[in-house]
Amino acid sequence: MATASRVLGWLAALGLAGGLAMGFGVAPRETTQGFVQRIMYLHVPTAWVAYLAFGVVFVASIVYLARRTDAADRVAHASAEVGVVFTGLTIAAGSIWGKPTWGTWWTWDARLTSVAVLFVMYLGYLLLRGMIEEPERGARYAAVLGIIAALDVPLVHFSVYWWRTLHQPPSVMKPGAPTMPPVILATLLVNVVAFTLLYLYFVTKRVELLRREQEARLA
Amino acid sequence: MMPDNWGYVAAAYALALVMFGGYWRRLRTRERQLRTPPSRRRGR
Amino acid sequence: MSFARRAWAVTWKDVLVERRSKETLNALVFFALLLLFAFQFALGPDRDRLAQAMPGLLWLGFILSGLLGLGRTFVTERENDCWEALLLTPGDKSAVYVGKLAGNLLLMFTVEALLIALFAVFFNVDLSAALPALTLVVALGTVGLAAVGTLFAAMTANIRARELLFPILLLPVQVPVLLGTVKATEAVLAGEPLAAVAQWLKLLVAADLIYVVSGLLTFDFILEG
Amino acid sequence: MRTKRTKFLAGGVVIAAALAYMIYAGVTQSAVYFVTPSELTQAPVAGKAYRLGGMVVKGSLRWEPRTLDLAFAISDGKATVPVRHKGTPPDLFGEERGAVVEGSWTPDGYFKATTILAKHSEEYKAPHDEGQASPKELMKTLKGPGA
Repeated sequence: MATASRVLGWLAALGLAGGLAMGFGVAPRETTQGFVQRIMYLHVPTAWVAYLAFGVVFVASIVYLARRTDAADRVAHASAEVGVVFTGLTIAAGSIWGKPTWGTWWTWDARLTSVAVLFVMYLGYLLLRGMIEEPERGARYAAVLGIIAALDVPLVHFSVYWWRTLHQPPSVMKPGAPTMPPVILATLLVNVVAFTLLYLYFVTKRVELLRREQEARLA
Repeated sequence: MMPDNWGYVAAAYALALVMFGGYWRRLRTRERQLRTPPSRRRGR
Repeated sequence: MSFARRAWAVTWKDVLVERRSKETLNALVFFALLLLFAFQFALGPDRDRLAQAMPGLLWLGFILSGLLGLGRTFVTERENDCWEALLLTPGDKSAVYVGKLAGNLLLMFTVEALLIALFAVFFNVDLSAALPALTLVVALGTVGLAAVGTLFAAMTANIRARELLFPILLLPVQVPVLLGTVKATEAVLAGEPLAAVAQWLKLLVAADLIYVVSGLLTFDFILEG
Repeated sequence: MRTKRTKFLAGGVVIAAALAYMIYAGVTQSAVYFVTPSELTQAPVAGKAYRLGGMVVKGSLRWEPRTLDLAFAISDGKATVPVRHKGTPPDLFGEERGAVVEGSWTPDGYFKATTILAKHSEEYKAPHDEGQASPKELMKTLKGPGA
């Protein structure tokens, strides 16, 4: 586990370096938005990882309740924590992107709101974990909350989407061809892979730490 | 056409560096704490 | 005993306790009155502004009293050391969930009916035309709120910072229900037909279904020990 | 054990069905986030808060940097609404671009905006691509359901 984590770390570093080089060196200056569009290479991958992380929490929570393996609980815990970091960055970077392009730091737009709700939900998840002393009960309750929260995500998404929207529709994850030139798309994909590796690195490292913490507690 | 606004881009990437770096350092500190013998950890 | 009988036993026990002490209901009614005062003071006598803010205020009242009421779901069991008795309930624990949920719905509907009546009287609005549609919208929203609320109340019952953690966990999860029900209430109070808010009703029905079923499935894990 | 399994299977199916229905309804529903100029001009209510969305008409944009007075017209191809605002517009805001303004209709016959939000399309273009997104495409973005 520890060596796997180290390998993932170096791969992530390599990928991030490549992503940065492509984002600032290879990808062209976008015509409408100009230089500031390069925030996209940070914002979109972190948003993807945020959803991925909470998907992992959902699956690991179900596995924990079905099999009661500590490993599944550790994965859920680690993934939620790393997911909160990525979600926070998604919101912050999106806000910084929004100021020059939309003219406002924050607007109660659909996707901004839904990611913010996601962020608060999983902060609550971590808070709950922190407040229960007995590890087994904490794991059980957190798993239930992780499942409910994940089932809630589509509901949150559509409810705020109907409420109001300003965010441009997705460019990549939609039926039909992506609405961007291949260079920009390739840069984006490299960054998505790099940030996913970074997520995996953080999670494996955190899982390892949680395992050792548990061992220390039992010793 | 839009001005370059490179300051915003720099701010976003700097923030990413701070957040990921901060989280990484937190993990490292915890790791080191766990490596010290349990007797010394009590006083933490 | 059948599932329904066991669920009914839990509800009936709570109703009896409440009828004898009237603890929760009295407090909630008093709280609702105070809320009315607060809204009146905050918004002043401007009728138009009140009418515009009414759906939001109404739901603010429901949520705040709901948070108070729902959070107390398992307090009697905690305080009287009956938590273990709940744990010892034979068979499927989801019967306890259904029983508690029914009791909570009863309590919330009572408080809500009272709040709507008080609003109509004190703010001098005629609600009779909108009442059937309003009832449906409020009921759908309340089921969603109570379904998750009952589950989370059990989850936070044994935690020291219960009063703090309960709303923190409940409110973000309830965002879809709150958005849907407030928007639908707004339209219904403005005299629009239910068809105009069909999409919100669909959302509420789907959300209620998901919450109740996931509550049924996961409650066992919370009442394990 | 067996009944437990059936319980979880049945519950899972119900939840999955509800979610699938939700997503289906969400994707097919084209909700309205703002009124269009033609909708507004049909029955404008003075003083009511609106969100108005459309294209900024070519040649209509006037900005006085000293007084921060901004005036332009928003159109959806059928009707045009004059808009006035006080403040600096966002960088992405410009003629023949999409914009959403929040504000209210005044009895004097113009839309008084409190906030201007530039709406950009999901098209990203490299410099060598020909031209801008056509106004038609932008209107599509403004109206499109997406999801």
